[in-house]
Amino acid sequence: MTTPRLLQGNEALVEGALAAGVRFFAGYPITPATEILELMARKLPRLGGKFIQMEDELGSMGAVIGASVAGAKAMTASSGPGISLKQENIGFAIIAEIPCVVVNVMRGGPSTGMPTLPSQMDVMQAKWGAHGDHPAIALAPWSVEECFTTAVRAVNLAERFRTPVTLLSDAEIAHMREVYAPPESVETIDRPRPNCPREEYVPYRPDERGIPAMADFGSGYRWHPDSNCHDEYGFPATNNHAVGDKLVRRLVGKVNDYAEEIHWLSEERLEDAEIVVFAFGSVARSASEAVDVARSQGIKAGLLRPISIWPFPDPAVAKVAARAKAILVAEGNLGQLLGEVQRVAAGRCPVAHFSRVDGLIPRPEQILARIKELA
Amino acid sequence: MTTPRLLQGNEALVEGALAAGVRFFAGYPITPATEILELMARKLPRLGGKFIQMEDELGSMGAVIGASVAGAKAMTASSGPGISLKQENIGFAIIAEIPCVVVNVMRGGPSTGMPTLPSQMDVMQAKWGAHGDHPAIALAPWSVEECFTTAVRAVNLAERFRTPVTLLSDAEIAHMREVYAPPESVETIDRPRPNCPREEYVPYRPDERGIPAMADFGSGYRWHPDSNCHDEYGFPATNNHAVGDKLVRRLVGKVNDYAEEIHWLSEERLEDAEIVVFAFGSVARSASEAVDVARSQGIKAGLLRPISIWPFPDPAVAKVAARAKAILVAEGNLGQLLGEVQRVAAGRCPVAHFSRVDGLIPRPEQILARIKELA
Amino acid sequence: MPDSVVTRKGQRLRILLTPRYCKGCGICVELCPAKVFGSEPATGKAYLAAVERCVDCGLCELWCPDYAISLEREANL
Amino acid sequence: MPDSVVTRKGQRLRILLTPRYCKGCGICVELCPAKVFGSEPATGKAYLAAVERCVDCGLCELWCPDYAISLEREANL
Amino acid sequence: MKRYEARLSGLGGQGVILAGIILAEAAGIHEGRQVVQTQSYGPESRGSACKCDVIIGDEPVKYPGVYRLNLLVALSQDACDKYARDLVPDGLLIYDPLYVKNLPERPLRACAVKATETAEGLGRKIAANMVALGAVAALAGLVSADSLARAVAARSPRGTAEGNLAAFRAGLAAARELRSAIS
Amino acid sequence: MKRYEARLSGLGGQGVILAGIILAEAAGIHEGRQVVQTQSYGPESRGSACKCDVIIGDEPVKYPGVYRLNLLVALSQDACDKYARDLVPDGLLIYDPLYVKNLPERPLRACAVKATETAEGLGRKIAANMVALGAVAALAGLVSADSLARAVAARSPRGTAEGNLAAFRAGLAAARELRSAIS
Amino acid sequence: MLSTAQMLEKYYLVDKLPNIWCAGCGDGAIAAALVRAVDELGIDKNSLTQVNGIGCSGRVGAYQDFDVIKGTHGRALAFATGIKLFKPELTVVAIMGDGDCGAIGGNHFIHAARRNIDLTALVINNRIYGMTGGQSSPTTPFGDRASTALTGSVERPFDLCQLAIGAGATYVARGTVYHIKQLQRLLKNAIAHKGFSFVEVVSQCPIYYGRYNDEASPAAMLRWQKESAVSVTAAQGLSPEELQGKIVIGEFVAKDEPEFVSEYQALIDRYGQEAAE
Amino acid sequence: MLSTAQMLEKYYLVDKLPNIWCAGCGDGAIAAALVRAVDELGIDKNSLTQVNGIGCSGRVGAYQDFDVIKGTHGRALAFATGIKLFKPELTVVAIMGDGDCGAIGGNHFIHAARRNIDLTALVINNRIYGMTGGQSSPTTPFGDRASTALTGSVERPFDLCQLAIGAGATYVARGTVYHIKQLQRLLKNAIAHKGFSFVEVVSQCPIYYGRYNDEASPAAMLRWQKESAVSVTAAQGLSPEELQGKIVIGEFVAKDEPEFVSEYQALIDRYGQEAAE
Ligand SMILES: Cc1ncc(C[n+]2csc(CCOP(=O)(O)OP(=O)(O)O)c2C)c(N)n1
Ligand SMILES: Cc1ncc(C[n+]2csc(CCOP(=O)(O)OP(=O)(O)O)c2C)c(N)n1
Ligand code: SF4
Ligand code: SF4
Ligand code: SF4
Ligand code: SF4
Ligand code: SF4
Ligand code: SF4
Ligand SMILES: [Mg+2]
Ligand SMILES: [Mg+2]
Repeated sequence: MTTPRLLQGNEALVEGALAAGVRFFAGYPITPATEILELMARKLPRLGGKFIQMEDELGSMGAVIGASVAGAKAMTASSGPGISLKQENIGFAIIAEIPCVVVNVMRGGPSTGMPTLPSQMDVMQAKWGAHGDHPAIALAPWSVEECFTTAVRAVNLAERFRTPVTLLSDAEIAHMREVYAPPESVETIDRPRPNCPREEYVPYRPDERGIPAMADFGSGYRWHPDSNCHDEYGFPATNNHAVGDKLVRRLVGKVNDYAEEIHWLSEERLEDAEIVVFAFGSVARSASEAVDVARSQGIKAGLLRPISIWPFPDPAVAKVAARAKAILVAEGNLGQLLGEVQRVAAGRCPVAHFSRVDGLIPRPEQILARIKELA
Repeated sequence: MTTPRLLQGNEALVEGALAAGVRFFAGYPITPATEILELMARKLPRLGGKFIQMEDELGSMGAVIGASVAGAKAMTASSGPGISLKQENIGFAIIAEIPCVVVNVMRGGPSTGMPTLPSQMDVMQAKWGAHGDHPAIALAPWSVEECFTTAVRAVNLAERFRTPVTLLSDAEIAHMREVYAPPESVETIDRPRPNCPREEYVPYRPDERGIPAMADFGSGYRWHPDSNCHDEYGFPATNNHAVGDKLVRRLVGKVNDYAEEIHWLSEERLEDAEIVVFAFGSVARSASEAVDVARSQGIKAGLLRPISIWPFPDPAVAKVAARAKAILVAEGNLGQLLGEVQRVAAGRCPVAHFSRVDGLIPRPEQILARIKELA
Repeated sequence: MPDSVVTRKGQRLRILLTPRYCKGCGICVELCPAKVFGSEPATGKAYLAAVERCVDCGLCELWCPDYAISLEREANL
Repeated sequence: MPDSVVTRKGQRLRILLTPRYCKGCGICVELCPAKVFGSEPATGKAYLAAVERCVDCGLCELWCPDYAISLEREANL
Repeated sequence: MKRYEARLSGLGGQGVILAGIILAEAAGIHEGRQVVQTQSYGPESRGSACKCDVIIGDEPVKYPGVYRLNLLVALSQDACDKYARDLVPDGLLIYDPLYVKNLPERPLRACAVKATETAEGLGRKIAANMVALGAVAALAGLVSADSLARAVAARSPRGTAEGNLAAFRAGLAAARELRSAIS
Repeated sequence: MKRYEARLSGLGGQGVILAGIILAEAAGIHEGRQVVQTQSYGPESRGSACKCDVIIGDEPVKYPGVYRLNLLVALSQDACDKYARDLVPDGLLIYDPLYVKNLPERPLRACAVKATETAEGLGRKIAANMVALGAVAALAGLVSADSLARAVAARSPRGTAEGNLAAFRAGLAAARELRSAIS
Repeated sequence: MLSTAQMLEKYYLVDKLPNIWCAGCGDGAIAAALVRAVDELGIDKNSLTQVNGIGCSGRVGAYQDFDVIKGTHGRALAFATGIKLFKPELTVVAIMGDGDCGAIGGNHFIHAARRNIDLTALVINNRIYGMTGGQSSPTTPFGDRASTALTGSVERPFDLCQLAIGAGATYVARGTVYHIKQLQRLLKNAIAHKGFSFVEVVSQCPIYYGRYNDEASPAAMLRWQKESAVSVTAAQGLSPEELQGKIVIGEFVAKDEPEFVSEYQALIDRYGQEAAE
Repeated sequence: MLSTAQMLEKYYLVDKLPNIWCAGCGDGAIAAALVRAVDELGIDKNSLTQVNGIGCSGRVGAYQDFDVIKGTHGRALAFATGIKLFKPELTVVAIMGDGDCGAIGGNHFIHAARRNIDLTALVINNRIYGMTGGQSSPTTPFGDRASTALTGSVERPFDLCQLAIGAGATYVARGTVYHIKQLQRLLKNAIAHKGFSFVEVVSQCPIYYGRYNDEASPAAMLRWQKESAVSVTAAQGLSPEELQGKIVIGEFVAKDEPEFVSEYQALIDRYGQEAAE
């Protein structure tokens, strides 16, 4: 443990990323993610790492992919408009299986919307933003401490699964300061690298968990990553149905089949909860407080807070749906994860919704009022 | 009725768009949407319309928005990679309420994947691709004729709702030829335009259905469309919570509250169907044939085929779920609309899935086999 | 304090200051070739210190980023 | 048909054609300054028509887009 | 006739796509039948094997793919090797013996039509596809020669209609002879 | 003390954010309490009204927003007008009388602290925020003057610690007098 | 020329004032120079369309009584292209920042120049990202500081005018806020020019560029503009070393070439005639 | 110089041959010229990294035994920037089409040039979109035909070398497939140059460009390259009218300027030293 410091969310996120081994950052300024860029600019050269402010977000994502292929743990950060621009290259990182971390510090509204205010409006985009079938991993911190820990985890998951991982922060968490003492060091995971003789390297032949070993460019292991559907050697096979089928299924399966490795939830007072609030990120802070107050008023409320959003925590939600009187999904959007909870609940219990989309996180009493209605 | 012609899907789509009044097209080549670009290049100048091949897809979407603001019914067309690139500007068109049509001729795989082969892998992206809460309208033809009719409808819906509308074709439908005689003329809808005195024009004051009147740039009605959350005058109000809230809710509500105006479904043999196949676009052709065969074998099968995909046809699916023995969702992806059907079915009946993602549309017997399993 | 001056061309030139717009950037104060403007110590806002010195270069009006300066000319003096 | 020639520099130059690679584009046939290549009527593929005319300009090998032509030089003739 | 599946195949440049379109138009427009035409697309169509499928029915053709091929026109060995296996047992194979030297081993009705040679004889090598179409008219019993001829005339680019029709008729005549020979 | 909500407000440039951070560090680091600090962000922070909230508690502070403001420091009229209404009935308002001329009508404990004047007196007009912090230490009973002084020293940019501490102490002294006067 | 009072009355949304720019920011004066140029050209308010980018510079139109579309960051010229092509009778002016046009919008910039589409592109070059708080921009001079380059930028900057020339722009000029009367003239010429016109204005951002580079006073920044300026003609006689750190101002290019929208119109007319015949 | 047989053996994935390009396409010869240049420079195979764009030209690396990343359309130089910055010891060559680099990739192109990052950008300019079937590209000459410009392009084309110069590239050259030996030299110089190097090769797409513009024979297209070429030095004496329709070949620029990756490394070293002190 280091000594406790008052850190901003974006600051803790950068420290977590650096602790996890990020040594390359490419980005483009945008509120409320800019501090991540500025801190990376300041800190990376001191660690021998590389920082570049690219000409735009498309280029940032491209540079991150390039650096990752050259062996870097690489990251970029942006907010809605920039994240939309990155989608095409995120899709490339997915098909070519290039590990990297994409931070989305969410703000309000479609388009440039409400640039300085928090929202949770990009949570579905984090899964479906890129075209084509693909896997998605996303984490969402609710505190300064979790900005650090989810950043570490995001880097590790990217390396473990060889796929881009999204870190969904928001303007509230990003600019909030709390006291936190980051650990001296953290457990890190490195991408699987080949250790076979060079001639035997088959760059897209998966191991038993569906992940192929990844060589650094320049290491002598020959490798041809490609944006097309490709065979195990990485060469395009755009008209080979069997190859395309196998690849797409493996890409999705390598994550979804190991979802329980990714699932990370916080459960508060769920043991006997009748009304379960489902909330994440900054909104969950209000939800947690509402649950506390409800309990103090004799209402059996509880909180299910996913820290990993994608893959969606189907088992945890199903468990809750089986025994709760009602689930209340509280979100900073007009009902994005609501649909997911409804899908999993599958009619086993009613699913209610609470939205706030005006650039403020809900007041606990707003959620409390809904809990009371359902109790 | 004109005389029947053998038309390609992309050709019929262009004719439908032109019949509906499209007079501006900006695009960038990409398989399998390129014929739309090429035909527009050839046909628009003959009609006094404007065509431009832009430098990229971001620019294409930008030019379409510009032309629409100047009064044009405007369209662009692309496929997965290009559609991903358009997302940011699509978000702009949503918040500034600029009508336009975005054609996505779907192909296989994430990234460039399988460029010449069909898929239905972008159906969730059509709803969630852009960041921020927003409405979505999407249509999907299953035949050459419907390429024409959905194109007309897409233009009309864009004008009716003042929002971008996605037309989800695919490589199969796009390049298929069938005999079709386009009508001599079609019913068209024009965006609401102001007819008040110029001084009284309030550009973002909605009418009773939630849609503000839209003036053409240069018409003397003054108008400041903006990418930020804005007040009724169009001026940014990025820190005004009430204004932001009202805007985001109106944008989503203006479509979702009128979903039944948009819903467009084809129902085959649903009256007494026990096994209902839910399928759209090219896959529905196989599904329909499978249903026919199933019926001929005494299985009570039926087909629910959404032609409008977004807003999702909740009422129709709910109706089916209430009385079917099972719903089989057949898609050219790994389960995108499956989640939607499960959400709506809400446990009222089992929901099964059939996927084909190798760049071929399913063979009817593949779907038939699944129907039999469920029967 | 007079707020107008007669220019070399024989026009009467009135310098109109709108304090509500002025942000006290100091551009007119420092760059007016004739030192016509002063700066209020408390707020930093510009005031007319010596209009009579004005040589009608016209620049303060064009430079002021806040539209706080307007030069009004009476043609027929 | 011989497939080699002695160059001005006194090297033996062998022209190696790989018909499997040749797509019959006609570049060597039309642009060889010495008209060394012919074109098979049925397939359009190149063949060595008159190697002895070769003046060792080296261009056919560099131009052939399909790596169907290799010029092999025996240094110590 | 519920569903008839025809495939025209060869190398890019031999005009099999155009031939397929003409066949589809003959059936769909000139005979008012239901028809769906699809084709292989992309890099394949430049240089390598290339195919065009025409499905004809009396009821709407839903599934646009090939189940059981009734007719294969093969203008290259490659195409013949690749697609002949899709033919139903009583399917018809029309091939150009200039390019197709090895027939598939399985039994089927195979007719050699010297499409390229015949076209060359008429001074338009490029019209081999039209000769093949003539053969289809004569041998497949699928669409009438008359409809096909009208479709050829309608689709031919300006100035080529005469030549194409001549090639078509030559194919028709040659194949009719053949038919009488084999029947 | 379960939850204490403090807001420091003024115009961009008056250093209220830094003051808030120091307050948060005093409570959170030097006294080991639970603390969340948030601030208004964006164009607002250049020139117009600007605020920094510090919520202090003995248990983890979850909701980071303001429910019932216990303390408002207002260094501008604008800020006072905007935020005083959020104060609880027994809340404390500390204001700089140089800028705040009109107090809210509703009853509350209001203390005028000549932050700017005092700072100017010390030759560092920019340290008005530190004077205000001194007053907070004296009047709010929230964190000890000692913790605050340590936080001021630790956060001050190189070379400014001395001046800031002097301003802080001046504010502390002035406010203590005030406190004895009003108590 | 319009007095400020006349200008505000005729062209400004006075109820939106005072503007939000920081004290001493160059944006306000440049906005006024543009309006005065438009007024002198006698262009009808209703036929002038502005496209704004995102950035502090993207707020120009927010105070002015024209049709103004403020698009996404970097895409102003793409929006403008659609407007102009569909409605050629409009005079279209795009106003962008150095980041908006030179960084994220670079591709649309060079292509609008290449096409020689009849637009005016005005770039307010404050050599920094103002709106987002002082990051380096593609025009931040090598070695100058910004929030993402605290010890000095390690990237070479663009010379935006040279870039415009390389891309084929047919009118290219540079001005400064200090040389405000010349700027007005350049803008007038640019708007009047048929084809793609590019005007770069060297401007001041005292708040960020100034703060990071120890020259925070707006007046000092204007003086620097004055002292660094050399005219295009004078610059021709100077060596690259002598030009180091200088701002070359004036017109670099003004030439006639086929203009895109007219060429396209000619295509339409050709078809129209064919149809008529 | 390597014979083709030697080249194939040493640098090619022979089992992938024959290549997929159409008969007479320029891509194959250019790919070989690059390999021969690399061989002559004595660069280790493992330390050369290729980044390919999307297009027919983006298939070059698919046959070659280097590390090759084929990225998304237009982003090759962004990928390359990340590779080079993170691993400066690699020699990085990006190969792009005229559409890939000049249209969708334009922004990365001008910024890589601006930064003067030590990469080589090779653009195969066939003046058309080959891969997607013959649409006009930003280098399609005014009036030439393409599938989206059947009656002739109404847009002015880029001169990509002039664009590179305007953006600040420190090595700029143009070659043709016809002048294949010179091309090899230019590529050698470009790769050896420290900084951003740009080489444009005028190439032939007989299938689309040729077909649409009535010059379908590859040999005829090469002859046209020969006849249209003038050297950079000869071009200096010609008027714009005389240069109309000409291809100027040779080296336009070759100069030393601060290189981005080295400057960044210097920054790291500075911090390292500080820490050590
Ligand atoms: C896609 C996208 N990326 C980033 C931003 C954030 N952003 C807003 S303005 C701006 C840059 C402003 O710099 P400049 O264009 O130079 O304008 P200035 O503020 O200096 O006038 C940025 C990066 C955005 N709105 N959209
Ligand atoms: C984002 C995106 N847009 C469009 C395409 C389709 N596409 C593939 S290659 C290409 C252009 C090829 O032209 P060029 O770069 O000149 O290369 P060439 O084929 O001529 O060598 C296009 C538009 C794509 N793959 N991705
Ligand atoms: S230039 Fe304008 S804003 Fe600046 S001090 Fe003078 S009057 Fe005030
Ligand atoms: S017109 Fe010139 S001289 Fe007169 S006040 Fe303005 S700046 Fe000074
Ligand atoms: S150049 Fe090569 S491919 Fe072309 S004809 Fe000659 S050998 Fe064949
Ligand atoms: S080396 Fe020259 S002369 Fe000899 S065959 Fe080749 S092209 Fe002809
Ligand atoms: S931040 Fe800079 S550019 Fe933006 S308004 Fe302030 S001074 Fe102007
Ligand atoms: S289409 Fe053109 S560029 Fe592509 S391989 Fe064929 S000839 Fe070459
Ligand atoms: Mg700027
Ligand atoms: Mg090309």
